[in-house]
Amino acid sequence: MALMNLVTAVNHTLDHEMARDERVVVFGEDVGVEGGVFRATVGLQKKHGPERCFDTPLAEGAIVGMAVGMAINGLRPVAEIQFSGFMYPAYNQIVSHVARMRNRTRGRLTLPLVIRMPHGGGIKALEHHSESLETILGHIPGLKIVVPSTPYDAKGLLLSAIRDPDPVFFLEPSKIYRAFRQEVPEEDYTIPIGKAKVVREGDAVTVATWGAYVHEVTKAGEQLAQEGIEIEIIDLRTISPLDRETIINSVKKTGRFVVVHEAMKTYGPGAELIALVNEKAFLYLEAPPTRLTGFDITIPIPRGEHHYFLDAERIAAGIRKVVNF
Amino acid sequence: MALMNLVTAVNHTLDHEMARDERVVVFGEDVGVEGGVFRATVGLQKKHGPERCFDTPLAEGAIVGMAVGMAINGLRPVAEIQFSGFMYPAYNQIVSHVARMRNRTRGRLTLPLVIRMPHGGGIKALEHHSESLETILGHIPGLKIVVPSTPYDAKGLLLSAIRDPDPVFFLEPSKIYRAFRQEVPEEDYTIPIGKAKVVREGDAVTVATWGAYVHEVTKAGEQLAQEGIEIEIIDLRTISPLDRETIINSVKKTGRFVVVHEAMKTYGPGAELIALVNEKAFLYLEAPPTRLTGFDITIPIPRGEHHYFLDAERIAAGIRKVVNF
Amino acid sequence: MLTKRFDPLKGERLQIMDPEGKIVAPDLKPDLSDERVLELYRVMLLTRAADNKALQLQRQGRMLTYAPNTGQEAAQVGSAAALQETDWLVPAFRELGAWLLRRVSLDKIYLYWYGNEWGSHYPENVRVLPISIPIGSQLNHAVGIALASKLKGEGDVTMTYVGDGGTSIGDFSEALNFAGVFSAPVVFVVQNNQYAISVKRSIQTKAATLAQKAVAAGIPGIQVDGNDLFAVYAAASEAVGRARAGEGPTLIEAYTYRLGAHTTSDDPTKYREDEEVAVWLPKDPMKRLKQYLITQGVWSEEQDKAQTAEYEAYALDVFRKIEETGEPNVEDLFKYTYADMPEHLVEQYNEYVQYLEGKVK
Amino acid sequence: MLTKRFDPLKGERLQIMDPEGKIVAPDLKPDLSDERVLELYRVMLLTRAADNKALQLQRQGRMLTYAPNTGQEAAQVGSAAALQETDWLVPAFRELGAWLLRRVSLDKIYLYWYGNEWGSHYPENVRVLPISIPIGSQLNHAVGIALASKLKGEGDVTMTYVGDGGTSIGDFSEALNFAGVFSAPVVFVVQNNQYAISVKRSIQTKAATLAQKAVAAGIPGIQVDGNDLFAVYAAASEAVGRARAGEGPTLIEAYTYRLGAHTTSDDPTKYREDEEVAVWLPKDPMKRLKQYLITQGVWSEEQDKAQTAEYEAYALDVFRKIEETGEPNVEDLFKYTYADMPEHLVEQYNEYVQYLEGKVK
Ligand SMILES: Cc1ncc(C[n+]2csc(CCOP(=O)(O)OP(=O)(O)O)c2C)c(N)n1
Ligand SMILES: Cc1ncc(C[n+]2csc(CCOP(=O)(O)OP(=O)(O)O)c2C)c(N)n1
Ligand SMILES: [Mg+2]
Ligand SMILES: [Mg+2]
Repeated sequence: MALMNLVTAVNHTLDHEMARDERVVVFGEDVGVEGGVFRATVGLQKKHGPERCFDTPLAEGAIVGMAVGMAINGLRPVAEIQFSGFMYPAYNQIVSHVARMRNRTRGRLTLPLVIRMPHGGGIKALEHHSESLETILGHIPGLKIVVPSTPYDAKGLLLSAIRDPDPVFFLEPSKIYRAFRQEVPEEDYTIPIGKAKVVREGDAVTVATWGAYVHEVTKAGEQLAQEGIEIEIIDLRTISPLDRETIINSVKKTGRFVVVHEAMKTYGPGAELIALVNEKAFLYLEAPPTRLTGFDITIPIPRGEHHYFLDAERIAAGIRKVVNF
Repeated sequence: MALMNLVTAVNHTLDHEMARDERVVVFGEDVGVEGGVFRATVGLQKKHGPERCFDTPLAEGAIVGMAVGMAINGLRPVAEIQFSGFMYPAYNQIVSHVARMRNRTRGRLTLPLVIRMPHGGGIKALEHHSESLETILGHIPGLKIVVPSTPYDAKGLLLSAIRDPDPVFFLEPSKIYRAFRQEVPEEDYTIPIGKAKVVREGDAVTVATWGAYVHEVTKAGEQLAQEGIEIEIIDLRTISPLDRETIINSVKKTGRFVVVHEAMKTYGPGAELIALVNEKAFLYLEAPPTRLTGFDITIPIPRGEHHYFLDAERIAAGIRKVVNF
Repeated sequence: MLTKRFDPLKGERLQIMDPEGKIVAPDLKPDLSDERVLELYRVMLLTRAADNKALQLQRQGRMLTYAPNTGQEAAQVGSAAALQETDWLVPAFRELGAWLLRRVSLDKIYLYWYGNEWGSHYPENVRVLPISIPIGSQLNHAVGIALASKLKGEGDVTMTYVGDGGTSIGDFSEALNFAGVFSAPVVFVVQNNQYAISVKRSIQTKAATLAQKAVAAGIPGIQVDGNDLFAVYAAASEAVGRARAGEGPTLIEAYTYRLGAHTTSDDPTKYREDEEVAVWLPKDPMKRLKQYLITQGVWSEEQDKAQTAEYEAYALDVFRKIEETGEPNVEDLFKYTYADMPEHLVEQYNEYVQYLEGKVK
Repeated sequence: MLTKRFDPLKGERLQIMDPEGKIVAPDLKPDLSDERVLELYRVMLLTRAADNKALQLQRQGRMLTYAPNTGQEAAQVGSAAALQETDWLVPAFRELGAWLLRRVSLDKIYLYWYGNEWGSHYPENVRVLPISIPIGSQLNHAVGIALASKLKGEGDVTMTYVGDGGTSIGDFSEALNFAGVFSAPVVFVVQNNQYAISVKRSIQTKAATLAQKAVAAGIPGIQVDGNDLFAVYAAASEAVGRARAGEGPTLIEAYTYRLGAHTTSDDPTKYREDEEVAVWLPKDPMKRLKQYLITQGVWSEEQDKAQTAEYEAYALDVFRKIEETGEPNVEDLFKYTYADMPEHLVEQYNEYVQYLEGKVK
């Protein structure tokens, strides 16, 4: 076991899997020589050679398109997009091919590949460096979308992602890349994609969240507990496909539902969860399922960004309203 | 007045506005000489000259990027994307610039432009020719998304779109391009963006839909009326920003809500409407708000596509369940 | 090296056989036996026959949209013929000759245009990708496949196709550039058929040739007479050889002409003059190769007619069998989204099946 | 024509003034008065001073991420100097010299890097676009602006910038191609500073020069010594003249070097050797122009020191005023999404204001 933060855990996991499976190749902008702008791939080129960890020219569409071809020809590409806001140039490849190759060919060609990228904001970065992409990826059939919230989960989920027979988007909350450290076993272990985790049990309300916000919601939960409100917190871990069972069972128990996310509200990921809860647990609902989310604006550049994010206090305030409905 | 189908109405409207406002320019792949693969721009080059209606090389990103520049420099570009499935190469321009220029520059640079494209399936076309893009556009703040369901609306909404100070996506349901004709006044008239239309009044349930599906839902409504079930049908007309008032008022009246759309279900547009109804009319709900939508699969190529679409019968069956809940 | 001898920037274009079937550059004529040439010609004949039959069936309302290859058979077959069995082929959508040559049988291609996904399920033993509709996007797949071959130390080459229109989209430049940087063993073939639907080549780019686009990526480029099987083959085999030898990618512009419509939904009279087509008709790649084979004494007009008739009958037969397969299986529409169907898809599938069963009752 | 005389395919690069400030090609020296040159040099000095101050402030934790221009001042100022008042400038993000020359004052640029959107709100009377982060995407805006000028029959030219890294993304090729096809009055300036963050120019493309990428679009391209103000200006004014005369676009590769880090978040020692920087330091564009001006007798070391000190004081002053402006206005975060705030945004805004007010109580 070793103490690792989230980005170190990603680095360790890539190293681990490259050593174990020679089909794994890692590439992207600044990924090779420098080891990535967040240093997620540092040391990999030196250790595994420039053929297995390398820099590419600046072109996200080609990076993802190349990954498609590599996966078809027997490799297990793990491509990095430098920031989620630079995924858009690759969106055509993602929607038109990454998501569809299996279905298009009725299973003849499959794409075991991973696209990693930093996710979300809160690091006082420039415009386009703080995007939350759950909806525009989650709406596309054929993709799997994973967001880890801890170093331990990052390793287990990333190993699952690389070994998954289907394309997995691995969204790494950059705000908590170095926020805290945790014991991460050196050994091999996986955490299943498509399973959520109840990170706090309670009966007052079910609160679904993921990524960096798990920690804010947890803080809110501690605050509320002091007021006698015990909330149940679900870390989704996987955005698509959703673990409907865990969510629905919890809502049936608590009768109330709140989803907390950083992404914009309208047509955002929370809407899906609320629709789901309606479909599966309508008769259990004692209060309107509620969204605590980013505003429907472009996320502000640094001086204003704190207004966009929800902290524990604002989350607690929002949850209180639902509990007192 | 003249009888027009939807695509003729689009053509007539472009002609009308080009004659009225010399800042309007129309371009895209095959838009000039040929007049568009659906003939939406036929005759415009001849009438208004090759400087105002012209063909571009094959590159959607550049088409939209060029529209951004033209709008900044005083024109009113109306760009065509040949099929909605070929919008993805332009997605970076759309999200990173079209949606944001006003906010980025605090109102200094604005983008009065229109991106037109055929929308949805049902025309037995090849792969990528049948996409429904409501969510991946609607989730982006700064864009307006319009879907007409009749020739009359197409004219009124398209004129509003071209005159709007903000970028408008004008999604034309290709399935009903030539499905029926309607009287369309030659005169100038606009239909406001952001206002839905109640196309059938009823008290049993509120059914929200848009585009080609308005007609299927209307058929379902007639069927159900014979059974004594009077449904209220709302044609959204605008996907973003939503006319919340019309929807919520109707749900408060009927106590039930169904959304019918062609797009995939999960993280799809219907989820937003259900979340909205929960937030604004929870205490009025007598049955779970329900989605009748496309499956979470890639829309099949022609031999299988009929399985993907909802016809009046399947819609009626779905609505019946909600009414009888 | 042909790419050195024929500089697109000087307007040079490789031609070995002229429109009359006469060998005009004997020193450059590739070393192909008459038998092999005849074999390739037969694939071209089958391509043309399949086109004709498909158009006919489409007019009868039996086939859906179809994109004909007529006029481009030499460009397709001549290039793909330079590949070996284990090499990879990554087509766009108008490469019937290449598919057929690479043992993707006509029923797959017809089934695809007939609107069934199983038409893109090719046998395990062919290294060929299916039709790719989003223009240009397939080129980067080819680069990835090629680079994988290289990283694995395998000697396979990848050949990929795009149209003149497709050279304008960013994917094209990105693919050439990546291939150059990584020295990927890939050959890019541009079928310049002078049109992207209705848009003329001159509107597509101000570049005098498409071959010169190679310069931007620092890789060799050559323009060849795309209606001359020998020219296409010669350039392609040199490029394949270079790729296999570890010398990186090449761009080949096959200068040809789309004699038919863009697809069966298209009406070319809307945007081009009959006179233009009339100029190209005598340059038909079939005509000149047939003439060559007749001159060589290995083929005759009678054999040609008989073979054509046989292929047309075969194509009809293939199509009839496809018509008989009927409706696609509903489960198939759901089953291939992921390796395992997630719970929500199982639910959607089950509900739909129940609905269908309810209707039948 | 310079683009004819200096062929990037032959490895030719235009240089007029050498690193010592000596005029090596007097016949090509642009017709600029010493006063004008001094004016331009002053803008370069201000650029350098603003960089130094920003880096210092950043180390003090007062400035956020900042992308320095050091080493690239001649490329920026020399190109923009070729424009007229009503021409358009469409930068990427590392063009401080060009912004300053075009009357975008330093407080806008500092305010932007300080993290406030008002830093991208330029005065009505300047035709300059703000920082564009998504690499390459701004080039097509420039094409659109230029084409609009042309369609409206106005004589304005648009100049746009991109880095060496930016030449690899599809937008770059698409923009050049569109500009060529429509003969748009636009000048593309590549600031080839040899790095895209950590990625060396040699990994970016196999093309020997970036100027040769013009060939793909059939437009003229030229490589110039980007640290030589005269060379940059000469190529730029020729290109601007051609554009204004209706002769279409040009690509200029300004061959330069990023002497500093990519941004303040970057540590170049992770990927490049000090020796490499040492080779480029003597080629500093400031040094040689200063030498030239001193030789001309219009400038002195003392004046240089005094002017630098004055500009650094000015930069600090500008920054202090920005610091004093404090928090952004909450309403501004909502207000500029659309011309009119839609109902749902009004609601979100009001709820948030209420929440904030509740907190204060
Ligand atoms: C990205 C994209 N945009 C638009 C289309 C619609 N479309 C299909 S074929 C075509 C023209 C292609 O021209 P070219 O590349 O020359 O190939 P050809 O059809 O001549 O074989 C267009 C515009 C598409 N398939 N993909
Ligand atoms: C589409 C896109 N991908 C990635 C990035 C992240 N990024 C910012 S600057 C940069 C390197 C740019 O290099 P270059 O074009 O040479 O400009 P320079 O920084 O040297 O001025 C990268 C990769 C981005 N901004 N946009
Ligand atoms: Mg073509
Ligand atoms: Mg650079």
